[in-house]
Amino acid sequence: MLTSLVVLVPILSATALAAASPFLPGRRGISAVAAVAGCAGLTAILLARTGTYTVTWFAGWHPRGDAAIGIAFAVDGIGAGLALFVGALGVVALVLSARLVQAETLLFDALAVLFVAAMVGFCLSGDIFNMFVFFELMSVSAYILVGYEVRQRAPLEGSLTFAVTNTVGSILLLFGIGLLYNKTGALNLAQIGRALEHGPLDLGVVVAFALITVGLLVKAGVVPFHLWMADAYAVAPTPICILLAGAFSELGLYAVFRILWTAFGGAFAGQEDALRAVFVGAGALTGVVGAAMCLLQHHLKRMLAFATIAQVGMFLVGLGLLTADGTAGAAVWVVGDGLVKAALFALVAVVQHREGKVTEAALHGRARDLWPLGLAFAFGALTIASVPPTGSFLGRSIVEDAALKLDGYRWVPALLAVVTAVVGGALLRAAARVFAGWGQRAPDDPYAEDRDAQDEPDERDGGADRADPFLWVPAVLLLGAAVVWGVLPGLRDSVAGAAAAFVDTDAYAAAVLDGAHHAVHAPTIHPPSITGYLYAAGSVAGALAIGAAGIAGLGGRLPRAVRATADGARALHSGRPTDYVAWLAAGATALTGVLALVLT
Amino acid sequence: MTVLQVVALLVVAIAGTATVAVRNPARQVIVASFHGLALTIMFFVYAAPDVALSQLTVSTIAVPIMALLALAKLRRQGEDE
Amino acid sequence: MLAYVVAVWLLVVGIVGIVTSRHLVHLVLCITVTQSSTYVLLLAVGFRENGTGRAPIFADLPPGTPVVDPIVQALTLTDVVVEATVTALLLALTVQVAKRFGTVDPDELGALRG
Amino acid sequence: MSRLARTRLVAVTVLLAGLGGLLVAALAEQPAPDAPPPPSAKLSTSVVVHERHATNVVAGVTFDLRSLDTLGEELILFAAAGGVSLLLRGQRKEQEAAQARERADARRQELPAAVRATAAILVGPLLVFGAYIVSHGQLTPGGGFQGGVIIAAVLLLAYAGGQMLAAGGLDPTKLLEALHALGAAAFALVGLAGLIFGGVALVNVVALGVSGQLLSTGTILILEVVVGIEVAAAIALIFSELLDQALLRGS
Repeated sequence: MLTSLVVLVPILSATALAAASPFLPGRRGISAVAAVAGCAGLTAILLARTGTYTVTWFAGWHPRGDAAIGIAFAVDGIGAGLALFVGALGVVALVLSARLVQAETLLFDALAVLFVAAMVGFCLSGDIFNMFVFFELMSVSAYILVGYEVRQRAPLEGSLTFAVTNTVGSILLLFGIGLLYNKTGALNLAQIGRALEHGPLDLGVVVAFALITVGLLVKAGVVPFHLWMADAYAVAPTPICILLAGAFSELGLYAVFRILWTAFGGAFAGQEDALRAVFVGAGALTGVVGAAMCLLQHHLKRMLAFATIAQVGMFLVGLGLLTADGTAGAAVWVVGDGLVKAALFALVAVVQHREGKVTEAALHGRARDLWPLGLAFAFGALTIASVPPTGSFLGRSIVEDAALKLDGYRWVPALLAVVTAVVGGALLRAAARVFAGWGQRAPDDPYAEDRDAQDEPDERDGGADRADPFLWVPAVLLLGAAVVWGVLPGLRDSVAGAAAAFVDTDAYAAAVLDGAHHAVHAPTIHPPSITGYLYAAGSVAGALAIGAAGIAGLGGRLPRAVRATADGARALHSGRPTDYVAWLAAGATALTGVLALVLT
Repeated sequence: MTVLQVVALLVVAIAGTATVAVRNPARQVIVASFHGLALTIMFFVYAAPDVALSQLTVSTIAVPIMALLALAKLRRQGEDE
Repeated sequence: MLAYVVAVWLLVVGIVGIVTSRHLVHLVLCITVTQSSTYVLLLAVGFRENGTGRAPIFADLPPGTPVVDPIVQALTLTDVVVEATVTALLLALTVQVAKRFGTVDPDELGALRG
Repeated sequence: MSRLARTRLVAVTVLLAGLGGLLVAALAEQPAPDAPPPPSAKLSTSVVVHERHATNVVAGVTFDLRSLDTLGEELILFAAAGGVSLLLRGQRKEQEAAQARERADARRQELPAAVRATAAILVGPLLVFGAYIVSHGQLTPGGGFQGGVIIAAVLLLAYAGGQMLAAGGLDPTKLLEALHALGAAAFALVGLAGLIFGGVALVNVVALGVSGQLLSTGTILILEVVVGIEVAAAIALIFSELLDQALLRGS
């Protein structure tokens, strides 16, 4: 009952808002915030009441024998927790949108609420085609919300490339679902899992998995499917950026591993080493590319977009370790970083709202009078470099411990340290330039010539001297929440239990198809060790050093070859949807080929 | 597999290829409609009348009207400049 | 088997069309071709030659007659609708792009680069 | 073709040949075409026929067994129609919109009288036909979506024929906007009704009748009609927004 209300309440609110919109022009209220808050509240109750799994069959069609004919929401701790996180970010986003989005109708609110509802449904669903439907719903809402500022060039283009690449991605996803149905005759994840359990692991199964993974990784923004992401995230209205960067991309990863564990867990048993190498490799590549590109940016929101790509890579490393503790670490880290990123977006919005600009060069020293917010921004940057005791630090140290337990992955902690240090350093550099005016003015960006002119009316021009408390108070609260998340008592144990349920193929299938309760063995997760603190100290120091080097303008003195490589990498992010689809095809072929090679 | 199925599938493949190959958008709308009609016939042959009717309404009503209206707008734009 | 080959062919041809497109409306229609590959795949998956390949409609059939798989048809139905709506959205974006900066060539886009 | 496009064409063709080869190889080892259909397909068929009294099994699956998917699908349509009007209007002011509509009306008068007369004559019968398709989906092929698109096309025809002016002072676009939102809301409300009266969201809570008759299938028919309204209004809204654009010069 509760499970279905979690999606029905926001859906009904969104449609009601839209129905009222033609008759109440210009009316903005707290109704959208209330709708999302209600959804988040219901999700919180659902999470609290979910033991291991909660299964709800829509329209009452329980499985008969092993055949599921209806659609189930199969909720576990990770799914419900992620849904709650989406709801919470949704509340923040809608509160901020009261200041940041100039809406003449209620339609913006309606679409934002629908976007949240779709993401929540996606987290809870236990049926692969139903996941596809919610996936499309959240994508379609996102295309519109990204392009909301249609009067400017950049959002329109961002929306178009986003829509084109993601549509191709979802076609591949659906093609994979078709192949899988052909193999198993099932759409319910647990039923697919049972059907594949005993069958041979042949090319059909592997290719189906590969196509489904490609479709979802396009959403997650894993290299080389990430190209659309920076374009879209840099231009969306800030409240939507918070939802996109904090939750939307992460949902792509969530779904890959939800489907991997529940539907392919039996089929891939014994192949963990090969799969792990593929996923951790892709994650490492994404992290490195994202961090390097982040360092090269001077547009604050685009910088945060590439930071998101780097983080997605790190989360993929954590989940790709294919252990319960790696999954638990990634889950903690996703929430920790999502809160910080929301805060950083809100702080950027404070400055952008007042100055009407978003690049380092244009804002150089313009926000000196807002130095307390500069300190908050710097703290956020350090949190991304995982300064203790924040949630990002806790999550990262759990992932590190999980990697150190596996042979051949002892290099993972060093990688995480480097990537987080580079991202943190880039953000520190920006903070020092914008809020303190330190160092040289950033170079004018050759790739962003007309950007400032285009971005001028991006957010409503307040013209006020002081920072808008409506914007910075939520930002500070979010940073506080990121710290609290790292020291929340009992968090490690409950996340360990949820992660164990997430990766347990048999217990999931038993709960969904037989209604039986199997015990799940939760791993013991230790508090961060000395090594964890040392790595964190390393990346914080690295971030400070990179930030300082950036302010000093050392980037311009790097060897010519390095700069040429950087320019080449930037040129690949061409903003052309045709190029992006070509890269998508390349990535899809590569991933399918590699998986076919290593798994069959 | 019946002869009818083979023919329907081949027509779908050819019409799909033609839709991609025709570069003039106005003409392409017509070819795309034809591709939709070919799909409709294929769905009937594959015992899916519901899907066939949907495809028929989409490919002969919804998509052509939308595409032609969009093209009309683009042409007007061209005239104004 | 031919149906599967046709499905894969439509997928590949559609993507080639998208990548080489020089007009946004053309690109959108290429997406519809790519999308049609999934319809062909799903219906081919559901079709069975045993029995007679009857449609799952019992208006004139006695109950219990073997029919083809109705589930994939329901999925395809959903898919067709989704495709039509995405097409509408993409066309609206195209119209706006043309209006704001007078081009319909996807290769001339790129306000956001690097 | 530019050098850029040619490079891309070659690269993508090579890559996709590889992917296509893998896909065909993967499909080559699929179940034989005369294998029995999967158990869930057979079970769905018998459940729809015997427990839901629908003769069109696809409608039964769409509007009952997998009705949550259909709710999602309608919401996608709802979002897209809202999005199209949002994108195309570009947040222009109400006044501008009114002027634009006047100009559009003026242009419509330029249509040859014969065209308008034909349109007017066709409207009535086609509407009946659309409504028939919507309401008989649970028995024979067709249903809410197919009938809805037909009705939307008829509305466009009516608009072109100038009939809509007879609808009085009400702005037809506003009406469509409200109607498509209400259609989506009604679907969710049927789901909620199941939760309230049947304990499970989307479960059928209406008495079933004799198979083969119009009123035999409880919520399936209700949802067909709801979807018909939603689809007709949403598609008509998309049409009218695009038409507004096409009839306007410049801006």
